[in-house]
Amino acid sequence: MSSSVATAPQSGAEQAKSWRTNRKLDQWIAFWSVPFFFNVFGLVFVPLSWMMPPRSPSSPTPHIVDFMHSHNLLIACLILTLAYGLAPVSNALYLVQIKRMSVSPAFRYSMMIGAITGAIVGMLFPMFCFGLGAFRPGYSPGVLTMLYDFGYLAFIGSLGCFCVMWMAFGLAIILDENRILPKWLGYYTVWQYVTELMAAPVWIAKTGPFAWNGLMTFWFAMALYVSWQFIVYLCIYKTIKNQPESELDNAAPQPAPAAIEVSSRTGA
Amino acid sequence: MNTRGQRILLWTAPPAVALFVLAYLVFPVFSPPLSPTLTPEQVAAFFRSNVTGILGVAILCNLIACSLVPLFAVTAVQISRAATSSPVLTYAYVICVGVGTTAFILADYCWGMAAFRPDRDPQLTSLLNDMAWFFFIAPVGTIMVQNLCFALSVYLDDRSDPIFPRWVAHFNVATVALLAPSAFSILYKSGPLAWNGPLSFTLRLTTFAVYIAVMFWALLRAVKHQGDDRVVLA
Amino acid sequence: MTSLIRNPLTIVWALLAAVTIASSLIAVDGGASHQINTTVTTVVLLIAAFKAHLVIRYFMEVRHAPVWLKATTTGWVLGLFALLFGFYFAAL
Amino acid sequence: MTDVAEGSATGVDQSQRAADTRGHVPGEASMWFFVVGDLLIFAVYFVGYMYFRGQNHELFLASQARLNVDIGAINTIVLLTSSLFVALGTAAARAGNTASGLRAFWIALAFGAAFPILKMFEWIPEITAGLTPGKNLFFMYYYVMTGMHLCHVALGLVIMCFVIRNLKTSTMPKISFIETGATYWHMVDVLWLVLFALLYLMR
Repeated sequence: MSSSVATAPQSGAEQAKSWRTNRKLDQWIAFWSVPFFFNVFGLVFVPLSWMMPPRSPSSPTPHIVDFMHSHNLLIACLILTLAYGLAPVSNALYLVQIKRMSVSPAFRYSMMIGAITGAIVGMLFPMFCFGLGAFRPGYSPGVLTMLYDFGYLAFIGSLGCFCVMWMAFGLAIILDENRILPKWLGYYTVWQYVTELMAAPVWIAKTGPFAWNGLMTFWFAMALYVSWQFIVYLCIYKTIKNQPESELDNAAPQPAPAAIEVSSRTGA
Repeated sequence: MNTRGQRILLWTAPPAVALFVLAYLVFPVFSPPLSPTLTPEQVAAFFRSNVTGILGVAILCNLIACSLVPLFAVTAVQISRAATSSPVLTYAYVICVGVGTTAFILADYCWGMAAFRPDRDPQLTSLLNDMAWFFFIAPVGTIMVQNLCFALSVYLDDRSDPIFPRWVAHFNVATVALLAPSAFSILYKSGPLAWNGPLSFTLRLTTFAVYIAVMFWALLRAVKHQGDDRVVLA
Repeated sequence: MTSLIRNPLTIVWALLAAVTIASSLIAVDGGASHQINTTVTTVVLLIAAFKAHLVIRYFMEVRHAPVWLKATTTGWVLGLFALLFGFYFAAL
Repeated sequence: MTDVAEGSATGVDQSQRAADTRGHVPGEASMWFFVVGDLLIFAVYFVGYMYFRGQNHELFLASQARLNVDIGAINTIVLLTSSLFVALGTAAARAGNTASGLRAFWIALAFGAAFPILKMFEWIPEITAGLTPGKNLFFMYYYVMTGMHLCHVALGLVIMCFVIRNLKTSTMPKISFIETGATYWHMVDVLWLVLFALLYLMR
């Protein structure tokens, strides 16, 4: 958490002035916490616990039991428990941009509710399923297999809340008339929505390309998702950077003095 | 826009807190907190002999689970008043409240479910109990970010007459440090960091209680001073 | 009415409908025994590629579009069917 | 990426100014970003299907034999006809003939709406006969691909309703919006043509 705050000066330094006086400091701190969070997320899931790439749904019970007993799952669970609060911050960044658009507040409210439900069913709950298995080695293989299934299915097969999030986000971009984010990003987000549809068969298939570790449902969807997420953050970065200072919330209440301040700042 | 609505919402907090204290005092699982080292059979026996108390508190908490939300909602309004460039902190705060509250509800469900059919396979009762403790003690990530968002909004608020005194922000940062240890209850089954240990259980609940009290006071004061000040609606 | 019939779009549609029926008949007659049948597959896939090309060119009006769009869509059709044929024949 | 974004800025004006000039991108240029992307996503599915089919020809052939080719062929004709009327309607609207454009879009909508209904006549007997997505890999591909396509059809029908409303209510219909909707609908058509060949016809 502290390192997320510590990265903030970078963005300030880029602007070649004291970061403390940057009027968009709140947005920059929130912005730079996101790469930090996603790196932690990736490190925990892949090299630390090898939860990802997903293990096979049809692996034999002894393998599942061995995996569910690995101590690293507990450490992964601990790190995520400490860091998962940053996921709402990343969603808050989208919401801020939707607020600047010419669309109804209903879009950001839908997205907000999607973000709340998504963080629980897509992150906290599956995480704890894995953690619980490792926490008490005495569970019977039946219970461990259930936790394993529950964890992976909730993690990869949680669809609806993300559907509503990306739908609201994509539609807001497409309908927006203030040109806050580029139109093609809206259409790109609709693809992202399609990847959620693609993941639905994980609830049925136990082997092959449609299982939760399959070529189509995991690898292909993941390739689309990761590139999308990356590009969205580049766009968000650009749009925060390009937001004129006169449009900022903290410039509005005192129009006259703020205008002077802004002009003196940009001059310096 | 006057602040009567905010004050009404704020004053729903004391009765809610009273109910939470009552729930805490009569909850058999907390007196003393169940040890993580119990075997599934011991846990099942415990639930069999305390059905009434556990179910009663589970029902009560099911009803009052969200009753601190108005307090957090008023906090969100006050965060959005701070002179920051965007509502990003308000949004992050609101989402965090939603996630944290849901985690608490899930904990309550798990305990209720374990007591609903106490003659279930002990393995499953024990699993429900473990899951409930996980959801109750461990997920501090959101409340930490929540308090950091609040603190940040106070620090970044450079108006001459600040909404909150600086020390409230310092206090929020301190609670982050004090709450963090309970995440480690995932790793330990005994000692101070286990879920019934002084750091994970006592410190966490005490910090939370003090935090609610301080925030209640600070919010009352902030709302009183808000007067006719414009409320930025997120 | 005559203008509708002489319209190039209608002619394209008639062609598309005709080859659709033709390819269905080829598949049902030629592949009735449900054995691997490379002739049927080749004909049917070529017809599909041709139909996709026609729809893109005429209905989607890529005919009049800039070169980059023509290249992208034609590349899609050619690349997709090349891969489909490749994987089909490689696995025989 | 930036090219596409800039293209969208000019695309709207351009389409209204000179619709028939050479080098005209139908509809909003950013919409083509979506269309090409969607074509690529489906292409990955098609190629994946062909690869896994190659692993187990017998299973795929035997499962394919249980599909209803007749409804598939009828649905192809239905979509093609719908596409034809969308294309005619777009041309009419562009030529300023709003009334006949509107009529063409109504006919297109009727044909388009027939597609999901026919699809249900196909799916429901299959599912009740036990041919569910969990039966084997062929049926998984079949339901996932036709299901995803059906979602596209549903979205296309919604877009078509908006196009009709646009033609009905405004004296100066937005040609670029009509073209955008039409492009999307034709894309749905193209995807079905390939799906039909892969799932129903090839041996």
